[in-house]
Amino acid sequence: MSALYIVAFITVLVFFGLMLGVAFILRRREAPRLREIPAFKRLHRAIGLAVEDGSRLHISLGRGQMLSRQSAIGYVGLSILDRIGRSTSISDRPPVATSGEGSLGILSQDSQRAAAKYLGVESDPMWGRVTGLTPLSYAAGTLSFIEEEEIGANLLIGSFGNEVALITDAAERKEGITLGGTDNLTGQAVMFAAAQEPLIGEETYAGGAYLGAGRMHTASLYAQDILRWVLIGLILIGALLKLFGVL
Amino acid sequence: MGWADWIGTLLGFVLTLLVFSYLVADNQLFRITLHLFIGVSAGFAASVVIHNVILARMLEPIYAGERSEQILALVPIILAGLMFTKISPRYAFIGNLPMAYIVGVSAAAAIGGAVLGTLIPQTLASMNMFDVQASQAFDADLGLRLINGIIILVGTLSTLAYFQFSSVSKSSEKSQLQTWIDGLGQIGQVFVAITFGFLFAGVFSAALTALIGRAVFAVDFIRSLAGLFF
Amino acid sequence: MKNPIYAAVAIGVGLVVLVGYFLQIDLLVNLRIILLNWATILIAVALLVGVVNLFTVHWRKLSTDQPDKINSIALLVGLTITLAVSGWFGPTTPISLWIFNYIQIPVEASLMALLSVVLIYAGVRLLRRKPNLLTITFIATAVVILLMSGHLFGIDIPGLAALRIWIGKVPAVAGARGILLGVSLGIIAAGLRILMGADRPYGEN
Amino acid sequence: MDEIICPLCGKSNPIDNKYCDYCLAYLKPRETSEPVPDSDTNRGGLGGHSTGEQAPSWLKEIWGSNSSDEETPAERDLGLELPPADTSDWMPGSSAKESETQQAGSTVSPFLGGKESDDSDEIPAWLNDALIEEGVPEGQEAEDLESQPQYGEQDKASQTEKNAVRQGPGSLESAGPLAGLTGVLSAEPGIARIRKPKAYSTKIRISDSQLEHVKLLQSILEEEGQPKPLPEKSPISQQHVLRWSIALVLLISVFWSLIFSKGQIPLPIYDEGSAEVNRLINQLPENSRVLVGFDFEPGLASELDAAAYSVFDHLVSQGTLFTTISTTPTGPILAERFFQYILPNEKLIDGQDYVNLGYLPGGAAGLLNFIENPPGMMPYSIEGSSVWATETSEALPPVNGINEITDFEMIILLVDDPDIARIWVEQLSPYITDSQTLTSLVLVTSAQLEPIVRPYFESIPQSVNGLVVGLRGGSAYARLVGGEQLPGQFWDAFGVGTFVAALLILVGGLAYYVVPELSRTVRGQEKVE
Repeated sequence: MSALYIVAFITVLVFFGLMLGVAFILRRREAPRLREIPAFKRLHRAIGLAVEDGSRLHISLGRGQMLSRQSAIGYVGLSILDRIGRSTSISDRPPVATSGEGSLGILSQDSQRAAAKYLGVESDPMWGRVTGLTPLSYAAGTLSFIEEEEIGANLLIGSFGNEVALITDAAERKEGITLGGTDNLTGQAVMFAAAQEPLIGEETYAGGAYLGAGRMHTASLYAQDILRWVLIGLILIGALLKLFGVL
Repeated sequence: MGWADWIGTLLGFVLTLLVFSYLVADNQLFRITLHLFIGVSAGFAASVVIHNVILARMLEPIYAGERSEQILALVPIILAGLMFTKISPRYAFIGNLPMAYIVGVSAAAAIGGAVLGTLIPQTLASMNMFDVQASQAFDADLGLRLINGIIILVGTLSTLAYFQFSSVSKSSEKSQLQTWIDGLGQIGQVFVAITFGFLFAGVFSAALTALIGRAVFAVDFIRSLAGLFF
Repeated sequence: MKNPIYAAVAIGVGLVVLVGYFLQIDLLVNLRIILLNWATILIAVALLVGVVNLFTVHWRKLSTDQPDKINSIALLVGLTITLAVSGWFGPTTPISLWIFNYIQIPVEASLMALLSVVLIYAGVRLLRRKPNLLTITFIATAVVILLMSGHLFGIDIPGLAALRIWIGKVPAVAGARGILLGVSLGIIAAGLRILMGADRPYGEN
Repeated sequence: MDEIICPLCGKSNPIDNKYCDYCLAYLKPRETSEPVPDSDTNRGGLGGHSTGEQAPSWLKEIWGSNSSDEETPAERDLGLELPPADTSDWMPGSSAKESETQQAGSTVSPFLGGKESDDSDEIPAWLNDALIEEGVPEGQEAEDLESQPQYGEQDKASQTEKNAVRQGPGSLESAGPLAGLTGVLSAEPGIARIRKPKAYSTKIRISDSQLEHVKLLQSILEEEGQPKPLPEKSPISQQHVLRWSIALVLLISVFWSLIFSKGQIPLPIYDEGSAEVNRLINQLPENSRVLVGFDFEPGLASELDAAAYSVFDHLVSQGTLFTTISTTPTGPILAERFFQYILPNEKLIDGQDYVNLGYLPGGAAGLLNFIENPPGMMPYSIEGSSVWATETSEALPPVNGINEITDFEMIILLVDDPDIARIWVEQLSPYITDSQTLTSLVLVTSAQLEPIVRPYFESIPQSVNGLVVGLRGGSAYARLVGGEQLPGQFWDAFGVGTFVAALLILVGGLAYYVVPELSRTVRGQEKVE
C-alpha cells in the first residue's frame, strides 16, 4: 500500500520536473508545433469576430465540485476565460462567464475583474454569473441566459454531465456556435453528438496552450506527451510481465 | 389523496406541460418555469448547506466543542467571513485569501485524486488483465479472457496515443514515426467512438426513463381526474 | 501591484495537502485532514455566496427594469419561499418535501425528458455535420446498444444481446480507460500549474 | 577605290551599289521626268547643272518641299513623311497617321467579327475614366506614336545637312530669296522638322462583343450597388419541423404503449450483476446495517427509483437498517422522499429504521475524510440530532456499533454521475478489495454508467461486488425477486421508446444525410459560422 503511495509521489515529482525542464528549454528554443485541433481553430475565429463585430462570447465553466478532480477542468476554463477576457474586453461586449458552482462563480468574477483592470476598463459583476447551483438548474439557467442574450459563440469548458445537451440545443436554436469539452465521460459523449466543435478527453486540458496562455501551459503539454509514452511503455511491459508470471 | 396532494399533483402536471411546451418553441411560460425551478433548487441547496454544514459543522463546535476544537473552528469561520466580502465588488479583494486557500487545496486534491484514483489503478487494471494465475482461479475460459485483454490493451494504448499533441516530425511533411503515431491514433478514434456511442445510448435510456416517468405521472393524473367526474 | 501572499497561501497549503496524500506521516496526514475539513466548510460557504450572487443578479435585473423581469420575479419568489420554508422547518420535513415533490421533481424530470428528444435530434443531424469514421462508428454503436437495451417486442436476435454485453465489457471499456488515463494526465498538469503559481485564478490585487 | 557615300546614313558603299549596304537607301538618284528649266541654260554656261541629274531626289525634294507630295523610295521604305502641301498646321502627317489607324481598324474588324464602333456614348463613363486612371489619357497613344518618328527624323535631318555640305558649293539654290546662288546652306532641314502634330483618335475602339461584355459588367456592378432586402426568416425552419417530428413520434409511441399495453412482454432475465446483488442481500443477517449513498439528481429519480425499487424492497424484507449520506445537496431530500413515498412497505421510521446523515460537502476530499472517520465527519443527522454514541446518548440503531466504514455490512450507492461513482469506488476500493473486509459494495446506477462501472465489477479482485444498471437491471432484479410494480410499469414503454429512437437515428440520420433539402438549414448555418 505504502509502496503505491511512493510510486504516486515519484510520478508527481517526475511530472513536476518535466514541466519545469521543458519550460526552461522553451525559453531558448522555439516550441515544436502542436497538432491542429479544429475546435481551437474555430475558437480563434470566434474571438476575432467577438472583437470585430462586438458579438458576445459566452464561456460556461460548468458545475464541477471543487476538492475533486473536477476542479482541474474548472481551472483550465478559468485560464481560458482570463486569456479571452484580456483579448476581447476591448470590444464593447466583453465575454460573460456562467458557472454552476459557488467558488467557480467567485473565481470567474475575480478573473473578469483582473482582465478589466489589465485593460483599464470598468468591470461589471454581471460578467461572471452563477446561473444555478445543481447540475440541471445550472443547465436551465445557462439555457435561458443563451435565449435572452445575443451570444456569438458559446465555449463550454468545465465539468458538465448529460445536461449539457440542453445548453448546446439552446445555442443551436439561436444559431450560435458551440464548442468545448468536459472531463465527465457521459458529458463528452453527449457533447460529441450535440456540440458543433467538441473537444475529446485530454484535448480540453490543452486549451491554455492552444490559446497562448503562457509558456507553462505549453510546457505541461509536452510533459504530458512524454509521460504518455512512458505510461504506454510501462503498461506494455507490465502486461507482458504479468502474462509470463514474472510480476 | 389529501387536498394538498391534489394541488401539488395539479401543479406538477401544469409545470410538466409548461416544460414540454419548449418542444413546440421557446416561450415565456417555459422560461418562467425554468426560473422558478432554478430558484427552488437553489433554495433547497442553501437550506441543506445551512443545516448540514454551517450549523452542524461550522458553528456547533464553538458551542459544544472543547477548547482546542473551538480554536480550530474559528479558522473556517474567519475565512468564511472573508469570503462573504466577495459579494461586494468594492471589498472583493478581502476575500482573495480564502479563495487562494480553496484553490491550493483543491489543486492538491485534484492531483492526489488523479494519481491515486485514476492513473495508477487504471494502469494496474490494464496490466492485471494478463494476470494468468489470478485469471485461472476465477475464469474457466482463459483464452477468451486473454483475447479480450489484448483488445482492451490495444484500445487503451491507441486511445492514449490519439491525444498526442506535439508533432514528432520537424519538417512540414510527416516523418515515418509521425505516420505510425497517427495510424495508432486512428485506431484509438474507433475505440473512443464506440465508448461514446455506448454512453450516448445510456444517456438516452436515462432520459427516456425520465420521459416515461413523466408520461406515467400524466396518465395517472388524467385517469384520477376522469375518475372524479365519471 | 500583485500581492504574493495569496500565491504563497495557495502554493503552501496545496503542497502540504499534496504531500500529505502520498507520505503517510501522522503529522502530515492529520494536517491534511484538518486543512481539507476547513476547505469542505468553505466550499459549502461558497455555495451560499453563489446563492447570493444568483439573487443579486436577478434583483439587479428587476431593479433595472429589464424586459425579462418576470423571470427574475419567478426565480426570486421560488428561492425566497423555498429557503424560508426548508430553512425554517428543515429540508426533509413534509412541507419541504411537498415543494420538492411537486415543483422541483416535475420540472427537473421534465427537463431530463426533453433531453431524450434533443439527443435523437443531435443523433439525426450528426452524420450530416461530421460524416467521418468516428461518427459512423458512434452511430452504429449507439443504435445497436439502444436496440438491445429494450425488449425488442420479445424478438430474440441471436448474438445481438451477447454483442451488447461484449461491447460494454471490452471496446467501450478500452476507450473509456484510454480517455480516463489521458484526462488524469491533464488534471495533474492543471493542478501542478496552480501549485507552481503559473496559474493564479484567485484575485491577486 | 570609288565609293559612294549613302545620302542617308553617310556610310561609304561600293560605287556599283544601288542601295546602301547599311540602311538600304537608294544611293543613286532616280531618273526623273522633271524637265530642266530653260532658264538654267539661258544663264550662259556658269557650270550650271541639272538638279534632276546631280542632286539626289531627296535633296531636291527638300529644296522644293512645298511643291512635292511624292515620296522617295527611302521615305517609302523607312516611312518618312513629308508635310502636306495644304497644311497650315505645324503638326505633320496627321492624315498619314489617321490612315494608319484606319488600316489597323480594318485589320481588327474582321477578326473581331463585327463592325467597328467608336461611338463613345455607348461606352460607359467609368470605363473611360478607368482608362484614364490606368495612364492612357486621350491623345496619349498619338504622342507615343509621334515621338518615335521624331527622333528618327532628327537623325535624318542632321544627315541631310551633312550630305548637303558634302554636295559642296556647287549646289544651286532654286527657291526663295537666295535662288540662283550656290553653296547656300539649306535651312530646310531645320524647318522641315516643324510639322503639324499627328492627330490621333481619342476614342476607344472596341467591337460589339466587347461592348456587350462591358454592358454586362456595368449591369453587374450596378446590381451590386443596389441594397437588397434581407430574405424574410421563416418562423418555421427545417430544424423546427425535424424537432417536432421527432418529439411527436417519440411521445406518441411512449403514450401509446403506456395506455394500451397489456403488459405481455416479460421483464428481462437477470444478468451476472443483479444475480450477485441478490445473493449478497440474501446473505445479510437480520437488522444488518447498510450505508446508502443517495448521489443522483432529482431529474433521474424515475430511473433510479425504478432500478432501486426491487433491491430496497428486498432489503426491507430482510429487516435492514439504513444510514444515508449524499455528496450532492439534493441527495438527502431524495433519500427522505424515497423512504417516505417510493417504497411499497409501510413507511420506515426516521431514526429507527433509517438515519439521514445529510449532505457531505467537499466531493472526493470530503468523502475520503468520511470514509476514514465517519462519526467525526458527519456527527449529526440532517435534522441536527446526534446520531453516534456519545457519553450522554446512545447511537441510533442504524449506526449502532459503527465506528469505521467497514463496520457496515453493505454499502449501496445510488448514482447517476460517472465521476461521483468513480470517486466512491476508488475511495472504498482499498477497503473492499481487502480480503479481511466483509463489507460488500453494490452499485445501483443509471444506464449511462455501465461502461464506467462494469470494469470495477469485472476486475480481479472485485472493487464492486454487485451491479444493477438502469431500468433494465432494475427490471431484471424485479423479475428475480418478484415485486414488479414499478419497473413493470416502465418496461413496455421503454422497449418501444428505445426501438423508435434507434430507428429515428438510423433512418432519419441517413435521410438527413442523403436528401439535401432536409439539411439546408445545417449547411446554411455552417455558412453563417
